[in-house]
Amino acid sequence: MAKHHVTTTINGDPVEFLCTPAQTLLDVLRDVLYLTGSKEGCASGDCGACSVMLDGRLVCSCLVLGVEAQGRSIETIEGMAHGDRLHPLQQKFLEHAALQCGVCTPGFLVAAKALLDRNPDPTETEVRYWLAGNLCRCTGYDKIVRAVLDAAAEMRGN
Amino acid sequence: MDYRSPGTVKEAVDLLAAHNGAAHVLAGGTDLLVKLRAGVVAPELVVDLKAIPQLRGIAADANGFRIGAATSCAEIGEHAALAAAWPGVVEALQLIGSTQIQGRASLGGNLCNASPAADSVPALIAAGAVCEVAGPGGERQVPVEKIVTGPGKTSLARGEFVVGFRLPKPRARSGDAYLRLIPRTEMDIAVVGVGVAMTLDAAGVCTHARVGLGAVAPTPLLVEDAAKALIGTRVDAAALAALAAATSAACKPIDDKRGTVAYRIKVAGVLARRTAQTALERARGSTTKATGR
Amino acid sequence: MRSSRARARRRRDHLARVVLSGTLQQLAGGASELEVEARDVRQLLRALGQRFPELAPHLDSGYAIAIDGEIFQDAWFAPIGPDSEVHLVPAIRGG
Amino acid sequence: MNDPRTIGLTERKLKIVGTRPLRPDGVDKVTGRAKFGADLHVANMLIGKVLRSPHAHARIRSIDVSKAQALPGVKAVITSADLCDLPSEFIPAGEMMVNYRDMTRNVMAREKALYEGHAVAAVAATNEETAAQALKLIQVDYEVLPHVLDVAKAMEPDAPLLHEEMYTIGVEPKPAKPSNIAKRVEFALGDVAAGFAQADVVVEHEFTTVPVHQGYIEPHACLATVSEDGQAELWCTTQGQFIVRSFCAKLLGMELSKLRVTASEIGGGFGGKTVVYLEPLALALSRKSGHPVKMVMSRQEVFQASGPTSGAKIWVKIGASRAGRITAGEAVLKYQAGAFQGSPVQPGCMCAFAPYDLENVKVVGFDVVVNRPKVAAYRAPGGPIAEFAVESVIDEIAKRLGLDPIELRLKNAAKEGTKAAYGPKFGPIGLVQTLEAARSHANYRVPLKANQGRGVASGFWFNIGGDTCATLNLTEDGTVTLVAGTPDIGGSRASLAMMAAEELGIELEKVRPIIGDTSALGYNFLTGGSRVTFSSGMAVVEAARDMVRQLRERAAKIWEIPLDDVVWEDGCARALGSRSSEIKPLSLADIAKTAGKTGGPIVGNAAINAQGAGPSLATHVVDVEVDPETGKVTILRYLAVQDAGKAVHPSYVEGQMQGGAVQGIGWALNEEYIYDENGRLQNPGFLDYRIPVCSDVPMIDTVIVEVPNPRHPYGVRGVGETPIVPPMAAIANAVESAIGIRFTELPMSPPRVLAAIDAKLASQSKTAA
Repeated sequence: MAKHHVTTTINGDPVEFLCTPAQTLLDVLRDVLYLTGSKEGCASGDCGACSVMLDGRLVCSCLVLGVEAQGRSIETIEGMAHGDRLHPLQQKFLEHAALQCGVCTPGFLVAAKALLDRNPDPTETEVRYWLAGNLCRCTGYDKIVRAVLDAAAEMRGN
Repeated sequence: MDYRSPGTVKEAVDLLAAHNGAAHVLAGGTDLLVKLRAGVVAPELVVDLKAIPQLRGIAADANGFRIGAATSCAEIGEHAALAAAWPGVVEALQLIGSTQIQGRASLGGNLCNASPAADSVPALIAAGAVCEVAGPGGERQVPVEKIVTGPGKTSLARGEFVVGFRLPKPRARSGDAYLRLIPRTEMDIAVVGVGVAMTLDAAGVCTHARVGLGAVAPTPLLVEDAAKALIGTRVDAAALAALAAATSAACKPIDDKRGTVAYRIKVAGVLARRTAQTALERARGSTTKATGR
Repeated sequence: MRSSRARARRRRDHLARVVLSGTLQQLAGGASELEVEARDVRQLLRALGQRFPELAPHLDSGYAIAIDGEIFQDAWFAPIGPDSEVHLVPAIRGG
Repeated sequence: MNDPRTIGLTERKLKIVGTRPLRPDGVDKVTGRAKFGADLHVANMLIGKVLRSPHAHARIRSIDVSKAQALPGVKAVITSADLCDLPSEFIPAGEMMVNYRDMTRNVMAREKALYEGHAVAAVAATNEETAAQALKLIQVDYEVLPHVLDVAKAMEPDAPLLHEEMYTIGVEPKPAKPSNIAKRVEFALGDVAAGFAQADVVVEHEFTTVPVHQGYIEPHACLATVSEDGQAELWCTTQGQFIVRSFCAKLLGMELSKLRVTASEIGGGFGGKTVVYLEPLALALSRKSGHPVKMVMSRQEVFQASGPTSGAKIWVKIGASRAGRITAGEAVLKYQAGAFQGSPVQPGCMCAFAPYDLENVKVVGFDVVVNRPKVAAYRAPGGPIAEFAVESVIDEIAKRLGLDPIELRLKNAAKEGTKAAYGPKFGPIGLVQTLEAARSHANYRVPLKANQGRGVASGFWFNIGGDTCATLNLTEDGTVTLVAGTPDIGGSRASLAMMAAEELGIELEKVRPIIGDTSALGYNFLTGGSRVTFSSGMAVVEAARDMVRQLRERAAKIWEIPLDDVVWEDGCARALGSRSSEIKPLSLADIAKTAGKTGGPIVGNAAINAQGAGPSLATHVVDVEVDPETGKVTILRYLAVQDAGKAVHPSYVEGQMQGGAVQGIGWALNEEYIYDENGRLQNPGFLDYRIPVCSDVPMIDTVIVEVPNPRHPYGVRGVGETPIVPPMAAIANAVESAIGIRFTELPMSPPRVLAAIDAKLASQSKTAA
């Protein structure tokens, strides 16, 4: 299969890559650009571990073709911290022990950031339904939801 | 497999015609990419429709709304006027998959993937939505309930694709709602899905009703008998019981990994009643969100 | 209860009281309780193996040894007290 | 040999152990830098893929790989011929009893394909697309055989036979005919017949559970590199890099020291990553191709071909006096093992009545092979299934006697000195404390509305110790690197570093914990059996005390005073005796600076077989609401109470309790393997294999009880596995209290619940009419 040349923006930086039309955006991020923060848990859009932002929309990167990134803006977990400062969500996930194995954590953080960017004061129920597309098997979700609510409060505070 | 992203409907139609059935259209991709990965489909060419203006965005005018077939459900859900006019339709399309799926999934894809359990379709049927279809023979209008002909099969001719959806302006004292039964609270494919739309007269008698039913037959269904059970009544307990019975009667379900025949038949009636109650409240003017998801 | 004289005799010969049940009891010809001369686990296993040959293949690592309630796994030299009560407990795997 | 009793519990005021610091390895995990199994790429790397049997049971007559081999870009193709055939013998690998004849056949089918998804061949090619094409070019000549999935059917004499040479072990006299029953085990205490005779109330039920999967979000993945001189590197996601080394070396005929295995970050395991699937294949493909080979399972492969836990049929009968004293408990457990012997029926039998003080117990277990993937451990393997049945019947007994379910359990709870149903006397255990804490918790008094119910269940798991090594290296600036050998799934690097810092009297930030590969440490048994904080903790404490002894020796030499006059307190060597006032204490950094001059680098070491693991007991209380018109069960409130002995890092102890509870909720309500009539899995994906999502569950309330384990320096008990034991019975008991229907079959999915509600209404109307 002939490869396409794609120019796009990832975490604010211009990026070029070659990929076959069959490669998903997740395949490109991980196996072409070596951004392995986004994880493959199912490759069918059912686990959310590959969540990224595409033109400001939260999506599963396993259900987007790499060639569809042409001219679009992508944000991954690797872009969430700024310099040496973690994003409040990243800090609260650590403080609340909201992760154990951590393989679902990048997807949860990207999804939670997408939530707080549009709804700075969500209820517990709103957090739980927004994050229902991110599966976690270790934590039972309790500390994840608490970390998101705590981060929201802190971000509203300052 | 190759990939093209045409800028006009004509360009897309020509591309599809040139590949004589071996090309596949792409809108959100949340169904197509799963099939590609599983090897269920192996097209020579994927034609991405998202760069074509007619397939994007939502327009409101005097006689209703027009939704681009490739518009994401997340975007549609944010359209206040549409959500106010057709809360049931918006509810239904916002139940498709997860937040991440909502960021991509489109009404065109949800309909043309032709799953009997597609969430948006029963509500679109109840709302009386009509598709704008483009193809080698030009454009035509097709009521939503006429598109799906069986699991994975549609009435579209080779090289045709859905460009948009037209929703009428709701009559006064109208309300619609959608409910589905899934084992979990999110992420599942509907075991049963029911869309109800109704209009009341000044005295509170139901003058118009449409009932759409999903996941209980090879195709989504427009259930005339269920509508008849409501029309002419005050949608009281007796009418709701008749609605439930008519809805259950229309079911031709199968046993599968999601539910049994008996289960689907019974729950279809239960959901029809609950959905109709919410549609009724909306028609009477109280803006309640459908209970449960 | 055992008379003190019998217990004294047992202490001189350093006999441990071994309790068998279920499958092990069957492989040991139905004996549910027996006394074995052993100062540590390895001596115990060797003595049991000699007395009940069909028990031997299982004893190698299929069983942990509980000495007065404390469980030892693969611990040949764990000491067995003069009148300890010893149980053979099937080894547990982790999950 | 160091006598484990010397490092028992020492009471003293703690500064770090018991607090909730940030985990030292957390930042990499929240920024996406942490490297999991599939996150490694190396130059010249090939992609490996596996051809899997489409049949549940088929003889393999021949495999033709010539076309695949000829495909440009294909660098190696392997079949079972590339792995050693090994004799059937039980070899100890740590606490695991391994049959290498079965293992080599499970990793790659030899005579027969025994389940859908069973590996038959594998290829390595320059890219994924070519590898996938190559698989299609391999022609396998199958002779399809009748198959059996259900455990009861598999036990019938005329059932399709999986292994012509399998004779039931544990049956006297030795059976003449082979069968699918691999083993019979029995545990007995006292006289159950007599016990039942004394009982005023006797309840018995048959229960059925189906196979469920651990559901780890990270699929199996590895990257193997074998060089021409036979030295090999293996990077993989695993719960035990040392057992992977043992298994792979055996299957490939390699010397252990030639193979170095590095454990990547692991994306969940729960017992399912204590076996090998891809690792031996990647090594074989790399050895044959001369390239590094990367292999990653798809989610479908994880469901079809990894190791779910057993489906089972359980019969339980319990008798009790009117006063609520259990007089007899009997059970028969039939567990599926999947394609090869080795279901967790034995620990299941031992666990069944373990929480209770019974004089008369009899439990018989059968290990039965069926045409399903070989079962692997799943968190307290065998325990949840057995205790779901027992705790359900105990709830029925409480109802019959009109006793509060916690009262009945208190009347029979095992305590220190109780003779366990599986034999030995218990040391100190915390079941009574968990029951009392549950009873006094606010959740136990929340008023219930219509169609709502409350359920209680207790749970037990043994926990294990085992071979463990740890090393503490003192650096020149006085900070410490800690090397442990047990992969850290849920935060154990934090708890190990906390114990080291507490022992050395330094700040936690001064200790950098890492997980060593197989060349960095002596043999370590795997992460599993809830053993890490207990065993690696014990090794770290011993290594720290070894280091403290060396530090005191150096200080004694520097001060030229006897060793006995030097103590180690608050991170410093301090002099006792006459000259103590004039001698300035020496900190870790002080001693480290001159270590070279006082004798050389300072390294604390420990290599032990940790003994004395204490069981962890738990009691869960759950409130549910049942929608009578759709059969949907909603979890309203969930309380988990568990004895941790000592919670080194309470947040991660709570995390184990909450994670285990939600896995139990999934197991109780929606998770099941669904097969069609020709033995093919219908739901090999997260869409229709329904693990709980965030919006399905409430907050999981937790209470940690601490009954110290005297045989651990900090009183630690493993907590990882017990949390999954009580949920299924607690939920079944809650549903029964909500709608008066006793569910004895899992999962309690909406169709099943509604059918039972309708059946009950129909029978009520029949009797009323």
